[in-house]
Amino acid sequence: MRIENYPEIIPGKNPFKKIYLAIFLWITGRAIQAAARTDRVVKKEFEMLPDDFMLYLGVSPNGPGFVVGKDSNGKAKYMGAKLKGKSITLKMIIKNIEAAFLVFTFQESTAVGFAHDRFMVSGNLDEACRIGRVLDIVEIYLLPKIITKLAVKRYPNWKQMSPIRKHVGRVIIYTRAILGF
Amino acid sequence: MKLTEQFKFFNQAKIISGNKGLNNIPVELDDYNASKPLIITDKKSVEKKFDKIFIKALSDSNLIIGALYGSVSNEAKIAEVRELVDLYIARGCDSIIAIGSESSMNTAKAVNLMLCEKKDFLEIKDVNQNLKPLIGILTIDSRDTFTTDIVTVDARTLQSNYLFPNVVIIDPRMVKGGSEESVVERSLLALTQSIEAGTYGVNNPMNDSYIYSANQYIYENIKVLSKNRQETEAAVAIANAVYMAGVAFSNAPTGIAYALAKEIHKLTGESIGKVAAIILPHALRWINGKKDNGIKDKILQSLIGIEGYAKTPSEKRSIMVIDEIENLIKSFPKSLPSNLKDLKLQRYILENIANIIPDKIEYKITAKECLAIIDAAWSSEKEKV
Amino acid sequence: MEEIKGTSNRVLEVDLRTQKTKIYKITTEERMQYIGGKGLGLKLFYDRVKPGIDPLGADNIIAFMPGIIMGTSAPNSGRFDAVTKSPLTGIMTTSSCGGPFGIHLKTAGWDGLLIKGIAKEPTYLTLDKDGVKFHKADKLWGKSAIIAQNEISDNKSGAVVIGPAGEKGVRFANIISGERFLGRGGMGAVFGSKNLKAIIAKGKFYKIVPVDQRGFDKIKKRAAKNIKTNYMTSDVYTKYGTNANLNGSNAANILPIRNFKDGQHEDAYKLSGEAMSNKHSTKHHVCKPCSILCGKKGTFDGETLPVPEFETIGLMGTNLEIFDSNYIAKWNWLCSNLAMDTISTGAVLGWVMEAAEKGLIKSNLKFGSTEGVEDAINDMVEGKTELGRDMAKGTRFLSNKYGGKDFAIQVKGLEMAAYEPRGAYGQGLNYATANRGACHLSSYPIALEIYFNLINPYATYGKAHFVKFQEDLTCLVNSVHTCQFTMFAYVFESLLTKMTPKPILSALMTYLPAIAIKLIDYSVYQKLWQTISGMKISSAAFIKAGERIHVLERYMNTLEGISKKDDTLPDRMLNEGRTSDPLQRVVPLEKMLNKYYKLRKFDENGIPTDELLKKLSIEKKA
Amino acid sequence: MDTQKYYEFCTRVKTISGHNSLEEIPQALMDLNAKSPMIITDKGVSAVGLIQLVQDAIKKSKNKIEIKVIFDDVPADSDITTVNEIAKLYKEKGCDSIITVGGGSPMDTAKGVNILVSEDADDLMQFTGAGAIKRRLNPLIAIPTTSGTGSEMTLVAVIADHSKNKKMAFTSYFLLPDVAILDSRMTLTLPDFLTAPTAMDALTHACEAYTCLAKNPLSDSAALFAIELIRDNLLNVIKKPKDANGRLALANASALAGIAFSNSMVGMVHTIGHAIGGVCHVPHGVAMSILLPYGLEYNLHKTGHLTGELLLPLAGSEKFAAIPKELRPLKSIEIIRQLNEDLHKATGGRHSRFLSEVRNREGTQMIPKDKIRDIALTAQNDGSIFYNPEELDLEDLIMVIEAAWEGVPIDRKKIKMSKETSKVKIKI
Repeated sequence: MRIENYPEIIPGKNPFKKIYLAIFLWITGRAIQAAARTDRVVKKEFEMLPDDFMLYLGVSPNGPGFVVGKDSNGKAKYMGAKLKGKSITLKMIIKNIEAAFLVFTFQESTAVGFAHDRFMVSGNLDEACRIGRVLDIVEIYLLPKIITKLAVKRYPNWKQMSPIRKHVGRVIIYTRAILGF
Repeated sequence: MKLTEQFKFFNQAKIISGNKGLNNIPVELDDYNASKPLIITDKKSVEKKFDKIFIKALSDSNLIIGALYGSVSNEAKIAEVRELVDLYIARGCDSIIAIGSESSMNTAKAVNLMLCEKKDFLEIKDVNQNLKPLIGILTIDSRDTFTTDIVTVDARTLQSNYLFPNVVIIDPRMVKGGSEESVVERSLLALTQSIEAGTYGVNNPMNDSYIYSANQYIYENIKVLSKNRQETEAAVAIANAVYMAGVAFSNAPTGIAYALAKEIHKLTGESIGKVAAIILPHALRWINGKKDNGIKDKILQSLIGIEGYAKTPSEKRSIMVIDEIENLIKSFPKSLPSNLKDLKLQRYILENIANIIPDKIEYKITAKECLAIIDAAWSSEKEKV
Repeated sequence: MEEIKGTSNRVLEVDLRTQKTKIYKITTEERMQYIGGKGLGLKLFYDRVKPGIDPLGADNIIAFMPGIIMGTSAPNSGRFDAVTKSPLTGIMTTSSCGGPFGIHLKTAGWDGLLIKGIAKEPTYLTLDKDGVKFHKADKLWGKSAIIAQNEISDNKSGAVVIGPAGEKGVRFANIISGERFLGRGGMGAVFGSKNLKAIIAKGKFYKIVPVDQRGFDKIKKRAAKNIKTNYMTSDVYTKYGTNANLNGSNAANILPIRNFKDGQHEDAYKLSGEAMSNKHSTKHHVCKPCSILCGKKGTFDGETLPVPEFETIGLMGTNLEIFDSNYIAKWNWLCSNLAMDTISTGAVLGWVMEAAEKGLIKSNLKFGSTEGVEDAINDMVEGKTELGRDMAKGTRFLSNKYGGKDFAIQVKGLEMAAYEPRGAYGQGLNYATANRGACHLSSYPIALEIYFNLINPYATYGKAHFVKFQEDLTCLVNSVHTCQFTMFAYVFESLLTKMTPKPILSALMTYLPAIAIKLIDYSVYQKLWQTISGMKISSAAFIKAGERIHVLERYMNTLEGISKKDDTLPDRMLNEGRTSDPLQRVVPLEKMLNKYYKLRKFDENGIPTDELLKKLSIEKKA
Repeated sequence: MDTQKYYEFCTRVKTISGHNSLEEIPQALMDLNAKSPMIITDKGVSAVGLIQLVQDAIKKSKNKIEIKVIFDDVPADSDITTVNEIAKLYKEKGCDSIITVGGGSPMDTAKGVNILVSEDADDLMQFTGAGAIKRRLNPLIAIPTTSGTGSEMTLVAVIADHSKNKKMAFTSYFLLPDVAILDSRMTLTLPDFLTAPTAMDALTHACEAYTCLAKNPLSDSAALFAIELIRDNLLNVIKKPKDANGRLALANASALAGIAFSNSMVGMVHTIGHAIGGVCHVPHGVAMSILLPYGLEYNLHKTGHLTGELLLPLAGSEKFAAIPKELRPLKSIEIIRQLNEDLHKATGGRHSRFLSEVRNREGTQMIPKDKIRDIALTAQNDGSIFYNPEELDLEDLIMVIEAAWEGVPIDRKKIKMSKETSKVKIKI
């Protein structure tokens, strides 16, 4: 056997999926910040989190992802896409791009994603639960019902979240997410 | 349920099964701090472009494939193993991934052994240490020992707990396709392994849970998949059954149908799966007459489901198992004859094999009894056993 | 002396256990369909023996079948055929031999002799026009085949005799007749299993006369002329014997070296027919009657010994990297005395050397070393060591037991002859499809690929056509029964072939193989058969008979479980490149094989279709 | 059997089961190239002489195995300081392996110790979460003494840091013990009021594994076997505590249930159970036995068909066949409730049937009604909530806990149902 007949192989890249995920996660990250300042439930969940709370939600091994944490005022803040230099208290990492694509294109709901072991969570589990609930609410705001229904276990009925709160909230959160305030 | 008083169970192989399963490889390797695997696969897999699918699934990871060796043929051979050890070292690999056929996995295991034991494969007598991370990727060509704790290279066989692969991956992209015949043969081989593991073995609930899941998967999916090899769910299910049967097989004594089939395969080249399946009901009929053993009626549940099982009176359950298997075998007239005669095996070879089997298995059987089982399978006459 | 016009059609059937005999009359239909020799032998076997029997058991039959031209004055008419189920391969084996047994059997009035059953004690038979007599062989048992033959036979009779190898059941033991052998597939072991040491036929009771004497004389003349004018049959083989192949094979990178690891060696020329003829002053030593004269004798270390044939040189010489002809001649002589096949013996030695080198077994045999070889050959017969007893079962058995299947150079259990298929793909297809295993005599595409340089050895196109055609034709040659070398003469010296310029012939054969085959003239065989038997057979019916014989044998094998899985080559030929080939080519078998099945009308699993069997009037067995 | 679209399953634990399997420890250690084990256990275990059994088994062997040190002081609420202390001891005494004997607490502690000593680290914090451990740890043999937690089969260790009031979870396949020894002698002395809830804990693992989101074919099989073993043996063992075969069967059931739930995760029964444990310090098994029927009941519209299938191992094939498909889910729940009743009777009332009935040794009620809201709030943040088939918000949790407190079935009208996925219609 000639060793040179069996060269090293560096697997390729999949830019399309990566770009989609980067955009999706960028919006979601900023929407969490916006929702925490708009929706009272999300606000309350954030209040319950410890002061040094810092979440990274991303894709293994090289991203994309986002960091959301509490700023010095204790308010939720989107802190960019990079992990580096931040002391993360809760890491939620999806094992690979394909899995992330399944979850963030709602082919698998978040709960199913968990059931399918797509996530690796490090950190305090009760923080993860809070963030789980926050993400559900953010998705309800961001996405039309028909899509969100794929992502969450139970879509809230009007008693739990009135249409007014939902639609007004949606406009505000979108605006804030994109403008970043 | 009665437990046997003493038993052991071990399965090192983690299974990842389902959509995009392959894409988990980087994370799995990372668990072992590994990032540069040597890939060992065979010509058939390369022809079917499984190597390409595999490489694509690793995109956007930090893995480097140390080398992809795609020339393993039908049998693992010592010369190739030695060369691959050199390749592994030259490239500074830290893990091994085997894709496809038995021979790929056997080669991979042997390479792993040589690397860790630091001596030639032929000089290794037993294994007492953890080996390098080894991942097995099942394809439509994987069967028999792909997921077991056994390695066979050049007629030399070793068994050790350390020889299970660490991770076994079943991904729909790799397990669809092939011919009806290969589906039947692969599935029925797994069925033989699992049913025999649950029959000759002790009452071991750990192993039984693999056995019953395997049976159930095979029984529910073999017909669907043999008709349409592109049926994703059925294909994944059968591959799962291959894995489960392999584990069950590793944790139980070898059964008679399997032992006979393996020997017949060695001498005639006939597929183990086909021969084993034809012999299975006759071997079961024989063991069912034994005082100390018999077919556990629970096997029936795994074959025909809870409802049918519950409806069958308990004294009829073991006989029903045999009938069910016989009916199953008959449902593939194109791929599988119902007796050894129609398989065109030579009587004189079978007679010779009957004489050597008693020394090869743990369960007590005489050459005469072996021959009686072969006789029954020869013409599929029930009364002979 | 009484005359037999054409054929006697009488077959003597002998049961060794009951010592009873009966006579079977060959019907006209059988004669028309199966021609004679090998074809008829297979048909008689097929009608009498169930599939699945033990080749070494009482049910196996060994048939001796002289051809239709045996006893006439046609050139190369001295050959007869034997048919049995092989203990080495477990499937049919047929063998052609130029020894004196054939002519005596025929002129004793028999067109066939079938032996079945097991004698209660070591026995030999004498045969004449009235049948057989049984004799105790306890004094012959254990003796060398050559010595035993000399003791019981003289030049007024013809014998078939086994040596110690056959007695001990060496699965590639063979049978001697005169100085020629029924070589392959272990017929000697079948004799041994039947407690039969020898059969001595005493003939010359009848004169064999062609029915159409005038027509016969005419075609005989043409045949003789073709042989005389053909370069291969009149010059090359006559001068140097079969070893004439060696230099050409070496140059073409198809000579087995180091258990088929390579195809070329710088020292190989030392073993060529040319070199040997000088070194050992070789002389003719041949089948009778023959005009090609390929057999040779020579002086080796002062001893006069037969010159090893090309296959022996290949397997016991170059393939073991031994280039000293004295040793090879001695081992050849040893094998002759023990009566065992030199090809399989050599292949077993080669496997053992490689397995030892790789550590799979322990043995002192080494490539390039003559040390221990003689002992190993004796051990195969005596069975003193476990390895010795295992070696006696052939390379397939060895590799099943010890590993090393990839370098067990055998197909269907029969060890490969001395042509390396990675340098001649057609030959690869031949090895894979040949009925008795990796046999070089089933078809001989190597001649077109290498020796005549007519088709590209490294192409797959057309190979299936030539293999199929040659298989059918060879069946005819072995059934009319004459020497396969006559194919060079009769086919290539035909007017059309000879007059076509070589580049055109080559192009035709490469690109339009089906048409090229249609143009091939095999009428010499057909006319010989017609004039002797007095029966009319069309050219199409004649070649169809060849096809019938081949397909019947295939069908018989498929009843024993042979199918596509067995039509393969050793892993080495399919997967390993050779150092002597910078392009690292391997045989692209699958492609040729599928084409071949289509041409043959076999199904995709290599089984003759019902349609084909019907077309050839082969009755199916349940 | 449904083909799970995607699943992962791993049980890398060598299981040795039998009445004399302690005797296999020396060989097991040899196979792992270890000779100097440390034993980690708690006072309860050593007090009843179980450690002596282990020591005897090791002494009997010809192999040169020396128990370097026995640490038998793992507290019930073991935390990081205990782990650090034991790790120090391990290093000082030159141990090369751990044998842990006991229930969940010694096992979690041992896993924590094993991380520290194998990684040669001082700070456990750096290994929290998933995938932080990157190498095989030193040999660890687990010998359970309660047939309930199934910790010998799980890859998780939960270790508290009391100073920071935090619970840290460590998950890694390397945390799976190398060997689990199931020996009937180890549970023979367990009193009935502990046997019952621990076995019910195992039953809960199995039932939840079978009905929750991450179920897979292998966890299913293991779960069904576990249930069957419990059905056939639990009441017998309560009545005849010295029944070694029954004890061994329960130990196997617990291990099987451990295999099942560690590969499929659990749902709301654990969500609430953990919270009750956290808020009111109720033993885990007690909460499990009470809550199990409620969990199944709440999820009926999602996984009723699966609950129905549980009837086979719960009731046996004859009864199963006799009951029509659509009645089976409720029948399963009924049988579990009945089992609690039976256990209540068999233990002379020491096995609790509903939350208000749970009392501590002094006889005071452990779960006052006013704690329900706290429990629900805590439950919301338990990780297992992810794996429950139906969503549970605060209101839902309170509703379920109230019903379990009273000991009445859930009023199904109060359940806010998302899309029904159960394959059988549930008749109410």
